[in-house]
Amino acid sequence: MKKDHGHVGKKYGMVIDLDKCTGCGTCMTACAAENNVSVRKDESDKERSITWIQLYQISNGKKFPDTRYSYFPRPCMHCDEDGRGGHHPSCVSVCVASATKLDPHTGIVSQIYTRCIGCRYCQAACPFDARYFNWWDAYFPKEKGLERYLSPDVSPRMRGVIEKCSFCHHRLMRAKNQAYAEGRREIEEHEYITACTEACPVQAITFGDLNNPKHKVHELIQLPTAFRLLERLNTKPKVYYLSTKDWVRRLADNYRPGEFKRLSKGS
Amino acid sequence: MEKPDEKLGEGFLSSLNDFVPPWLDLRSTLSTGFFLLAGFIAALVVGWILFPMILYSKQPQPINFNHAVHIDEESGIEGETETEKCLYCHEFREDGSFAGIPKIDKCIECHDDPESSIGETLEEKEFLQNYVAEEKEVSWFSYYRQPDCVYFSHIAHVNMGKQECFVCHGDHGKSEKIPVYQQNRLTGYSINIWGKRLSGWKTNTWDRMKMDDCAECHTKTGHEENNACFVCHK
Amino acid sequence: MDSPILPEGVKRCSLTTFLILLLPCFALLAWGGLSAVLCLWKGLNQTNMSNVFAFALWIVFDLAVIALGAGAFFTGFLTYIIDRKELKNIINAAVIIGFICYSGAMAMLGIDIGQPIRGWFIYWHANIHSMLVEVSFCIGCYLIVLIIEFVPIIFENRKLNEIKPIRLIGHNLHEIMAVFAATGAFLSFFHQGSLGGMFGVLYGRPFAAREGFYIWPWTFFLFILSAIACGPCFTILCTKLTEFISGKKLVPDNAIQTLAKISGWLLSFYIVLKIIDTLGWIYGVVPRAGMTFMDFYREGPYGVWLVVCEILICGVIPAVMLMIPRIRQNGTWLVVAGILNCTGIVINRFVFIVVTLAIPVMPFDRFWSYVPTWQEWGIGLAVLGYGVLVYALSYRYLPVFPKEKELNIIT
Amino acid sequence: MTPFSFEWQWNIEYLIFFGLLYTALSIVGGGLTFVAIKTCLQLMGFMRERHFH
Amino acid sequence: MQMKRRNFIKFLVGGVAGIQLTPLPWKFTDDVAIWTQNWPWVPVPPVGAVTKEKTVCSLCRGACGIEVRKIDNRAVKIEGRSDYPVNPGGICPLGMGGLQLLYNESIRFTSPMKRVGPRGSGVFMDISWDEALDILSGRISKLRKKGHPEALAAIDGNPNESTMALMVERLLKAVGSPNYVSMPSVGDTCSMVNYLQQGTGEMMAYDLENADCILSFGSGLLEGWGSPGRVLNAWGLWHDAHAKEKAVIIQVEARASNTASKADFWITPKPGTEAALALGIAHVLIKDRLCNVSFIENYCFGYHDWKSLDGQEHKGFKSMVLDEYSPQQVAGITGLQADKIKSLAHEFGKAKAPIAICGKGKGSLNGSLYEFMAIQSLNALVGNINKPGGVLVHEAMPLSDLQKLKNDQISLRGLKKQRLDQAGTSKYPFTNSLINNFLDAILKRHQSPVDTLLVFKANPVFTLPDTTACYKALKKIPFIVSFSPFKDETALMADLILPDHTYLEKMDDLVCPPGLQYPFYGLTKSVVDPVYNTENTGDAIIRLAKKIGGSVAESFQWPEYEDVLKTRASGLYSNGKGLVGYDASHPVWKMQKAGNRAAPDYSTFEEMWEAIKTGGFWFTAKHNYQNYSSIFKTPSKKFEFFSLRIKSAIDIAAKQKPLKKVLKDLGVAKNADEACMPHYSKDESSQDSTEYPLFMMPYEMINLASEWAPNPPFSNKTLLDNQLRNDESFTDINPQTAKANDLKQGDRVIIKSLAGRIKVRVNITEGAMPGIVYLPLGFGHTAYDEFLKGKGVNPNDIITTNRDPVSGQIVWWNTAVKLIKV
Repeated sequence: MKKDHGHVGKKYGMVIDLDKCTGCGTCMTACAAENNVSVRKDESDKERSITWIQLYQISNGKKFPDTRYSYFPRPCMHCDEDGRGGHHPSCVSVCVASATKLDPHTGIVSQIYTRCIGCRYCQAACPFDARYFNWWDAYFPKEKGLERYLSPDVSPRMRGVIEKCSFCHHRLMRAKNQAYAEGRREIEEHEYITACTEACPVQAITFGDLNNPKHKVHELIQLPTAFRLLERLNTKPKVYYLSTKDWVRRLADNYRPGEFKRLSKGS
Repeated sequence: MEKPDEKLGEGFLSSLNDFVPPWLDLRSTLSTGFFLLAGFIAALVVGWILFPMILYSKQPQPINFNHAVHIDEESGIEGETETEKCLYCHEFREDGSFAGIPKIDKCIECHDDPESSIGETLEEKEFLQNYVAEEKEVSWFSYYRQPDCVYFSHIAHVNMGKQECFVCHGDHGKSEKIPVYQQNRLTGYSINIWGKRLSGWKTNTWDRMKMDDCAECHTKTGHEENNACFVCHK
Repeated sequence: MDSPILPEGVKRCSLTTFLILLLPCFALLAWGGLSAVLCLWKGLNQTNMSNVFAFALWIVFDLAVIALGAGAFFTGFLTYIIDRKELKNIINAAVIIGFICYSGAMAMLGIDIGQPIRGWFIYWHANIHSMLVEVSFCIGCYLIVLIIEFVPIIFENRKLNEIKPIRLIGHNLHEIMAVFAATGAFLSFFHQGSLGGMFGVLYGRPFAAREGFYIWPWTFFLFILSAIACGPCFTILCTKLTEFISGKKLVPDNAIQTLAKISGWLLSFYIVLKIIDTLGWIYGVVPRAGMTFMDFYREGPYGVWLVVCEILICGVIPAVMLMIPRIRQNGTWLVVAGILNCTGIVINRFVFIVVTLAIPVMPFDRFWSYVPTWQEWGIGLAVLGYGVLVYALSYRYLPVFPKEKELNIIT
Repeated sequence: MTPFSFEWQWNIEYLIFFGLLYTALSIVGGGLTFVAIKTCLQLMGFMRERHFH
Repeated sequence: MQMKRRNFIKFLVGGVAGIQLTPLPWKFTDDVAIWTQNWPWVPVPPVGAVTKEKTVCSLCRGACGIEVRKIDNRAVKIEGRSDYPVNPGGICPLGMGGLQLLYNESIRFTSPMKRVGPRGSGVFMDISWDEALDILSGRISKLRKKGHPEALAAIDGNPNESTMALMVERLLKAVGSPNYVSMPSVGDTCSMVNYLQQGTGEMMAYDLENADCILSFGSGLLEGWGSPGRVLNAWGLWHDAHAKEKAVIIQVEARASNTASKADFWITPKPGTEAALALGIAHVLIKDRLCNVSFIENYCFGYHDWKSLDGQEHKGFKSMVLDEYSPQQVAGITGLQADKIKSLAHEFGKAKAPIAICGKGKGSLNGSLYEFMAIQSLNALVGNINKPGGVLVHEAMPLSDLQKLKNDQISLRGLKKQRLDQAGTSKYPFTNSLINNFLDAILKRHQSPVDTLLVFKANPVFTLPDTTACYKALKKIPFIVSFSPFKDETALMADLILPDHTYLEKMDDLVCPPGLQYPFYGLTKSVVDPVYNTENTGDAIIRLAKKIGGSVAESFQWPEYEDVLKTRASGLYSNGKGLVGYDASHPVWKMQKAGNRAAPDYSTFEEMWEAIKTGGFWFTAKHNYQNYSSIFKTPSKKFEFFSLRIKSAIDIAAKQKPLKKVLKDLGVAKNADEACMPHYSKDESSQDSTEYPLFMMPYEMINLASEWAPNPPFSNKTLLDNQLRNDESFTDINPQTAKANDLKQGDRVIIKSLAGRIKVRVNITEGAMPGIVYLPLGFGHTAYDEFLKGKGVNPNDIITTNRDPVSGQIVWWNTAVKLIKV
């Protein structure tokens, strides 16, 4: 983490409480609406549909009536530099045209559509499948007039480029603008949250500066129930999950037999 | 093949031959040189003159706007600094966003009576008649609109960075006549963003407003952190 | 009909026969051309690539073709730097094959990227940490070198050679060819290695990932080795095929044997290292990622047979065959060994690309399958068509094989 | 990318990477220039052409 | 020749060299790259001033608060709002996608239209509003002239309490037709239960946030039940890591829905046996003394056996439950283990504030009367009625009545005619309207008794069980008028379209969202100028009435619809308890529990109305807890386990026909006493088990709109590809069922019932009960655009509609089916 004028830089991150998450999909809808994500006729083609935050349904694999489903909402993990080997996020280090970068001042991994040449190397590098390629041009047919709801905060993408969750970076810029208008340089915790955080009707998502002890996320990631996806790959995601359920936690990483440590005595 | 002037040239050449070493084939060298040079010059003409002419479309603004009159010390908008005067019309909204070219409502704040003009120009009368009276928006062309992928926060530069307007906009604010709007047919960029000086040389900060120019200024003024991609891209 | 432009003193079939023989190539090119137009016009939705299979058939073709094209730089290296004189008889063929492979690969990459018009961003806005940037720079530069190496051969065409400036340029280029060959060798060396690194650095993909020493220099050299082990073999295969089709002997045996021998030793060296690498991967990278070897070979069509096929059948066996002089001196066995060798490397590239992406890393994710569309095949095969066409044209009109006249005296 | 680009960083990685790249390009470029000049000179007769074969 | 070519080549070489020294190649390369960055066909959203407008979402009855972010006059995003009582910040995915319904021109009517193509073809012609209203008023006037005003009918999807529903009903009454039919909803069943057991026909008011044990009988708390924003927020509260005491959630459902999966306990009785389970729990509560004895003894009727005035002995709830619903007996019915029922009852009975809630799925479809009564009886047994964290009992919303109707002779004669659906007759004594009977009546007669049908905010051709019957009935009606803003299936069958605004363009009220524990009045407003030439149906009705003239016009004297809303809302003002402002740090459920003392935050009606118009809501947090002696308005003035109203309905009917026939007409399988109490009886349809061995259960999802409003395309992103793949939807079946039918994952299969057949693909999941075939509601549209049309199948197509006893409403949750492998 970079020191910036004597104080620790910001590191925006997200905590998602999986026990609270109900799999309703509001985060996905809010995200798509906020970020001008194109909707195509066939969104069931999950290999090609674009969902910056995606809900993965998981199951405990037991027989009826002991089956349980749960969900992993998966935004971009905004992986960090690795303290050990000095990796950049796996996608950043491979990008040929510097179209995706880690901003050391916010911890946010950017994706610049107008810079991207569409080689998809970053997609290959991302173990979370958080990166989406525009296989088609944005679908806003004139006769539908659907382009009328597009927000000017996020530029619609052309085909042939990668897009992904930006932690609603434009909301940070919006909050900063507001602060500047009020003569402040710094923004408050609540002024910058992502669209999914705001939309989640069960308040399962918390967003803030992981480095700032006053922010709620800072406290949440200390909990014993906090964990990250594929932690052992050492990509250092800035998205944390909370769950008390062992079967859910076990699905967060590839564990070898006997390796998984249970949190509770029950299943 | 046998043209008279070529014969003439041949005579000239043969006379020249006396002055050059015998192993130099003057005739073929000169003719080669001639065609190479002809191609070379033709290319320069095409590249420097024809190409820009074709590349840019010209659209006159719907009506002239005299910036100079509006910020005139005596009769124009009041304000202590130039920036303040600019901001009178090109204002910030409450949320810190920049309103850009003012809407007709802003004009009507002063030009409230279509019947009586403030100045004496014909243009103003025309404006009052065609736009103020009908409360119709003027369809201005914006010289400085960045492409859609760019996020530019005026307030960060003007209020926080204390930048003067002319740094990016030059003396546009003092002009009496607004120039013809020139748009790149391929990119849709205004010539003011990139194209005024095709050579690429830049003498003024406002000659070009491409990414490198923004970054150059950020670096120079010690705001390198603002060269992070997402700061200006959306 | 076109006899004035045919090389001197060699026999060629009639132009009509030649064109008829090339008809399949034109068909492939037409197919590929249509596919390319569709992909460029409508976008990559014409393919069956997806967010899961970001890299697919084309990249497999690319990597395979670049590995097979390694014969050019390696033969060049042997000819001009190590000064193996006998290889002068095959270097032209190697250069042409190299040129075909690299230009084909570049063309395919141009269609493969989503925004071809912005392709130059790789060079202008390079991210030097990306292996693909290194690869692109090197391939780009090396393609220039290959063109420079190819041009003198073209200029040796009977008719062109009559024109003085062209003849002079050709001669002068030829004179300093060692400089270009050295540069080419250097560039190729890097990008062949970087191609391996390209996948080795994907630390989010345990199937391909290597760590520390295993990326540099290990995987790097492994890829170089594999490329130079199969490149010469591919050159041999191509000349053998030409000889078969033309019914003539074109290259003296000693050139072929030198290449085959070197190829054999390199392959055996490579295979030993590859086996060590695989073991290191099984007991190092894979458990660290929380997976087991079998996790990668369970899904869909990707069984352990791939490993057996790549390392044993198409690795160890051809290596042994090529090392034993008696076997490699037998024309048929030489060809068999060459085919096995090349197949092994192609499988290796396929596995590195497709299996890497096909195996889901998140435990709750699932396996997806991928079948290329006709557009993808079209473009892939068009490179084949293009290659055969360029190679055939070169053979017909250029003195590709300097010894052809000598070995086939027209009576 | 050139050292004049704002994305350029003055660090060892850039120097090595682009150093090698530009070296390779200059060698190739130099070679071509050499051939071009030589050919021109030969054509104009300043230099004798060597004959092969 | 040779020379010329060579010179040309030299010229070219010079040119190529020269061009490098001009900007052309470099700028061109750069510019084409920039061209790809600004492709003219990629939309560029215009910039402008950002404003935010607060309003209420009325896509469902939930009335969640929303804030619409606008750029100039363009709505760009819908967000939840936190300064609003019902849902503090969150909304459901459908509400989030609302702008796709506002701005999607291909699914909206852009102007009044009349049909020109064949029916259902969707070929219409634009006409003016005046012309459209003239056509309709002419038609109605003609009917009135002919003396058949009752041939005008209306199908209304507006909630019963809403002003729009009153307007429509008023229009029909003013014209002289009794045939006002509303779309069935869970509210019908709930208010009937409350009418029978508590004496007031109000909605259920569950104080969920203060409860500590939720026993949900199939209510899809996470599937969009109630006000989704509110219930999901409550779910978050229950599961908050910081909460001292977490609520226990028990889900009774035969499918691993999200609610079931996320609940603390998941109980899986056979579908249709929930009433038995509830009574089994009651048995344990009674037997193990987990009841609130003082409440039962003092404020309940019919618990013990009793003797009526005529001296007849009647069985009470207690002895019925103890006799017939022991855990073992219930286990036999439900397929659950007796121990599980016992432990479940203990979990419920020992909680401090347990609530048993009813309403299957989203709770948009009607429920079963006796099942709901049984569930409500559980709340009474534990005495958790009108207590914090319990089921609250409210008086009716204090909305003013509209001025009295003016009826002329024609209308009076028309109103005397019997309703086509027989609602309110001795067969269905407590039901207001029965749409299936209404449709049956049309189908049965040679000529349709309905000449002109008006359809408001409803899409029966899609949402009603047994869509085929509905389609046929509608086809018989000579003239259909749709007021839908959307090109829905029913609208496509219409002859005349009078398009309403969408919810973001109009002002309308939303009264008492289902399940909410306090009286609430929400008001939507026009957050954007109407995008098309549409008109608020309220205004259209007023104009129509004026065009009809006479007493009809006199009944609609308001200048515009807002005046009607104001008239109604004036009652809120005189009630004197409400608030129009809200502070998120004091949620209503806390205020209510703490005994809110806040005085109204307005002083005049106009002030209140303006505040409602800007804020969008009025509510009251004052509640009179317990107060049992006066809240029950039943004949016994108590909570009735034994409904005296059912008894008197039976008694009255029995005077004309034999008791057996009376019971049979009501659909009751048990004796007269049990007919007055919640009970379980085996469903008729479950008998044909050889031909149709499986049951089909339709289910609802929170991210798939299954009611009148269409699904916003954004939601398609949230659907899993084992729910919809390409254009095919899936049925969830258990591996056992799959094995028995020789089916593999993804196989195509035909599901056949007596009503029809549909083709789907198979999703094999352990989340499905063996023997049940699950189908999601909301797929299978034949109208709208490519985002919806032809995607999946509509389970309503194959539902065989049985009738629920007494209420006569549709039983949609157990259709016998079989699977045929394709």
